[in-house]
Amino acid sequence: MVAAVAEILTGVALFILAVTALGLFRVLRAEFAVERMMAVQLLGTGGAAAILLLGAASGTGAMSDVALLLVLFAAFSCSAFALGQASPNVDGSERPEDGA
Amino acid sequence: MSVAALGPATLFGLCGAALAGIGLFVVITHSGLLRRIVGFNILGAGIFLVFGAVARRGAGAGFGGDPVPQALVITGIVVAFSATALAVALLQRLFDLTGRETLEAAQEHSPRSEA
Amino acid sequence: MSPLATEPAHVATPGGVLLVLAVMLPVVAVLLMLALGPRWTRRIALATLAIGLLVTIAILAELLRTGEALTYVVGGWQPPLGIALRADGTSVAMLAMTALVIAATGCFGYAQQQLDPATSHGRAPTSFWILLMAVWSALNAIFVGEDLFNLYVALELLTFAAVPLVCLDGRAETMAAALRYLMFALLGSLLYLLGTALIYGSFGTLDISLLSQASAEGPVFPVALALMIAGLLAKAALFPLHLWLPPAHAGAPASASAVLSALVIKAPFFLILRLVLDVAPPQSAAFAGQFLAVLGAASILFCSVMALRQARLKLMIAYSTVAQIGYLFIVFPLASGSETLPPWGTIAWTGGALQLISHALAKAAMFLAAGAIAEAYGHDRISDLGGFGRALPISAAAFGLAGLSLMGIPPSGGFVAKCLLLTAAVIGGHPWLAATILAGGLLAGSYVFRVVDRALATPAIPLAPRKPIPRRLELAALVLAVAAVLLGLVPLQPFAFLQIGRPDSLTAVAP
Amino acid sequence: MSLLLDLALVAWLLALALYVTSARGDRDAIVAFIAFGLLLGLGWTRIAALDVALTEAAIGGGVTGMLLLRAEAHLRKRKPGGPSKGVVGKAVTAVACVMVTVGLMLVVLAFPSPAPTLAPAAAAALPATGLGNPVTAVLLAYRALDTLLEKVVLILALIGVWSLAPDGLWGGAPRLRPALVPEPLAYLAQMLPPFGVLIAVYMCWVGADAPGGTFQAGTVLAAMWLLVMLAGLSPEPETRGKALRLTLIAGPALFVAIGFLGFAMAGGFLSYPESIAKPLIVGIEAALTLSIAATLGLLVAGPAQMASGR
Amino acid sequence: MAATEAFTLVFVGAGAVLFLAGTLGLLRFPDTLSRLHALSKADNLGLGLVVVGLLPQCESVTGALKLVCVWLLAQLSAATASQLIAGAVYRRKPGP
Repeated sequence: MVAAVAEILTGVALFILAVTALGLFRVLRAEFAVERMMAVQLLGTGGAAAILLLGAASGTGAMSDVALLLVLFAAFSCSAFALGQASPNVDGSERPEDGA
Repeated sequence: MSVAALGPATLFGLCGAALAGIGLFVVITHSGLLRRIVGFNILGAGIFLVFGAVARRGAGAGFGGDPVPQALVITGIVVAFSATALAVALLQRLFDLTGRETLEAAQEHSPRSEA
Repeated sequence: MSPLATEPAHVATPGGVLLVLAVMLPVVAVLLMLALGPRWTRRIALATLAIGLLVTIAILAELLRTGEALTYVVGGWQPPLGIALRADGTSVAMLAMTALVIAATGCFGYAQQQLDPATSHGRAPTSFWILLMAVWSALNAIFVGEDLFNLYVALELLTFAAVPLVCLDGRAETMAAALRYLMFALLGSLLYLLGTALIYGSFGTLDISLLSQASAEGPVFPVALALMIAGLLAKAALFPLHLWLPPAHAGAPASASAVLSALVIKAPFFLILRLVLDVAPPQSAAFAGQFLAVLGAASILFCSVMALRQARLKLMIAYSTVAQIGYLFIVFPLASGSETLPPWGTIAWTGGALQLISHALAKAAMFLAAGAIAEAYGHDRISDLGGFGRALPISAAAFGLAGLSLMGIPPSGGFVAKCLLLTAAVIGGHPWLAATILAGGLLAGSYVFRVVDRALATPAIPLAPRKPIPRRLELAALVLAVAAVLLGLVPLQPFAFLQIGRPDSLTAVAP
Repeated sequence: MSLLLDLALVAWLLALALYVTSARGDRDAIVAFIAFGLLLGLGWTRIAALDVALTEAAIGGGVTGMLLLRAEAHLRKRKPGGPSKGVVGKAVTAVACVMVTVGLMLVVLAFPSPAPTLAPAAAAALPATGLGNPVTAVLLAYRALDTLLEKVVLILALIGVWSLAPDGLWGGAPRLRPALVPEPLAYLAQMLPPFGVLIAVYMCWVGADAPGGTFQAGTVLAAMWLLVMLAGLSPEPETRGKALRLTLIAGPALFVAIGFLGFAMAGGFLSYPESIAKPLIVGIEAALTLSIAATLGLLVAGPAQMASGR
Repeated sequence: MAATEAFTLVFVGAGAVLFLAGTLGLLRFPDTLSRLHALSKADNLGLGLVVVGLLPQCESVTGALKLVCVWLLAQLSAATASQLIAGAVYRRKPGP
């Protein structure tokens, strides 16, 4: 690949990261706790895009594996969070040994 | 040292040093044990990054980095995870038994009402 | 730059295989116990204890036969790329001490569990055996390790085995104690790991013997060593980082306390010893030695007084542990050695090693005796134990004999140890250390006599045990206490066994 | 441009870490920590450590986050606001931590140049292992003892966690499934695991020659298993179960067994005969992947919370 | 060669613009649900465009397959995760 293209791809990766960062800090200051979990979703997508671009720029095929895991685990953590959030009444019933 | 002379290795090494300081700060200043556990993880991440800087500096023989420290970091990450799991389990049990999630208030807190 | 030696740094010796067995045997036991379930746990543990003792004896015999250190290069990969295991005289002494204490504790645990057969396949007994085996493996790995990162993994193994031991009985206060212990231990591990990273960054190796040959310049090496030693101090519970120890060791079940107090905290000390004497450049070592000695002296004085003020027997013994650990740290300036005499040729080295071993034996004996007492009376408040010597003569005797060693009264291993240390302090011109040793002995005498006095008291209403205590439960403590006393037969001079395989004696052979 | 990207990444990592110190609630701190873990995965790719990047994204951003979030949900009914350090105490600590940081930075800048490295030695020894990925060679050949002991550490942590169960529940099953499973979660738990298993198999297989390997594959499998259990599609296993325990020890046991076979087949403990080194290592990795998956999953699941059925 | 690279740059650039649009939506929209909507739609489309743009750069079929896989996974996770979050928001405050 031409060096200039690689440079441009790196630049785009930087741009996407910066934009994602902007969104991230907006989300982390959100009033609803749930909304903050969007941060992880945001980072999964933006991070994966950045990694793919960087991988293409450096010609490292294995980078897409990292992107794969990033997306996968972003989804995973998100579900964990939404779960604890979705049913606040669960907490009590989650500890059967409580009364023992 | 000018910024231009900063390679990624040194840059991430410095980042690791800063993260270690931040992690230490969390561990010391927060009394909530869950936050402390998060602090330990950040401290660990900083230390691993210092290791990573060492690995990157040792690039050679066709490898992008010295594989030995990289392997040590992988081992370290797994060990750190098991430490976190053990600490979290202890904390949950402590909470179930006493309703506490700090160590400092050990004396003055009375056990949670068992109702 | 890189200390890559042209000739291999480690040459495997025929007996080296035994070191692998010493580390791996308990690991195999852990895996088997997990696979076969609670019904088999105790049988596997007892079999492993027997085989492990044999392995230790074989190591001892091999060392005495060849007169040089046992070495093994794992997988044939030479350091710095691979990992070596090595046991010199001092390491083998540690291995033997560990095997003895673990075996005695195992016997105690076995006897105690037979008192209550209904729960003997339950949570606490099963976990105890698995954790005991893991502690053994970790200790052996630490005593024979040559690679700093391998030692890190072994230290973590030790921590993860020791922390659940603390809260095995599931009470809330032991949970808090275990958590505090875990926090200190984690901080210690991370500092140690950071030091390891820095050392690898500047030398490209983590092998202790390669590092000892490396030339050290610049600030990285001292900083790395300081970080590692600080981390290990948190694990060894030296004053002022001892806060976690008394509740943790006092709250654990007696057999667990014995292992924790006698052995587990010796592992970080052993590593500090190796770092200061084998790895650190001489100036750093001298400075570190002074610093550690000050902390050690403070530990002796402060924690002996604290021990004196405790109302509960196990807390008293736990504080005594911190005080006795202090003696180990005042060895550093006393054993600094000279041009002609390496540190391990000094009487202070022998004194320190004897103190380590005799304390391990005596402290395990004390905790086991305290365990028998608590089993008999259901509590361990010292003031309410008047006359327990009548009901539990063996435990009382074990406690008294172990006390002799702690106080440093002849004939006992503790006496020889403290006498050697005192002599070294006087000869070396350290009057304050000498005074501290004497004061520590007096304070130890006071707190031991408090208990012995209760044992011999004749209260108006004779103290009746809650349930009969079988003799075999008490025997383990007595065996350990007698062993601690027998150590006193070692002659008052540098002990040649502890110098086998130390670096300078090697170069003396092959110039 | 690359340098700019690295600088931005570092700044972002530090900002997230600082957010963890200042966040009001623990949950916000944990969310920031998960984001931090994912981002750190990206950071590791910048210093050419793809194996570590995979591990960090999987463990730092994935399972650790899950573990902490579950704990936070468990502790949610706590009394608000524990005693915290005063302003003066915080300032003193901050100064001390800044000093630590500056000291460490100076040390990092003082590393010798040229840097000492074992990369040539690792490369030279690589043919004897038959592997292409030097990190896997370090983990499973040169420093196999570390990896073996670390597996024992994992298992031991699990035994420690299990030993925290109340006496009556010991041997029973942990509890992950909430009373109410949201519809989308059930959907995700059906759709994601096929992908996950595929990725795990790929990671484990490719790990011999390219970035990846048993840790990463095991963590992915663990995450998928956790997801399935969370959605209630598969029951939480009883910790006394025979099959479960055999899965837990299979990897380490095979590792130890092949290690001892080294006495007969090759030079000694944990050495592999050169001709079959690669198949042996891949076999160990496959078994370890299953064991790691089971161990990590159960570590997140925690101690038993439901009495044993038998 | 030049054609494929032009293709890549166009698509990647379009993807970057979509990421920007998503973030702008996040910053400007008033309520949680529309923010969520803006975010998941725009970011996924952005990632999709980036993937399409990078496909010609792949050296092997497996590499291309992995890229597509990343996008599929992102689709799946965005769909479910945003539903999960939305559901939680909905339960929190009755009426959007």
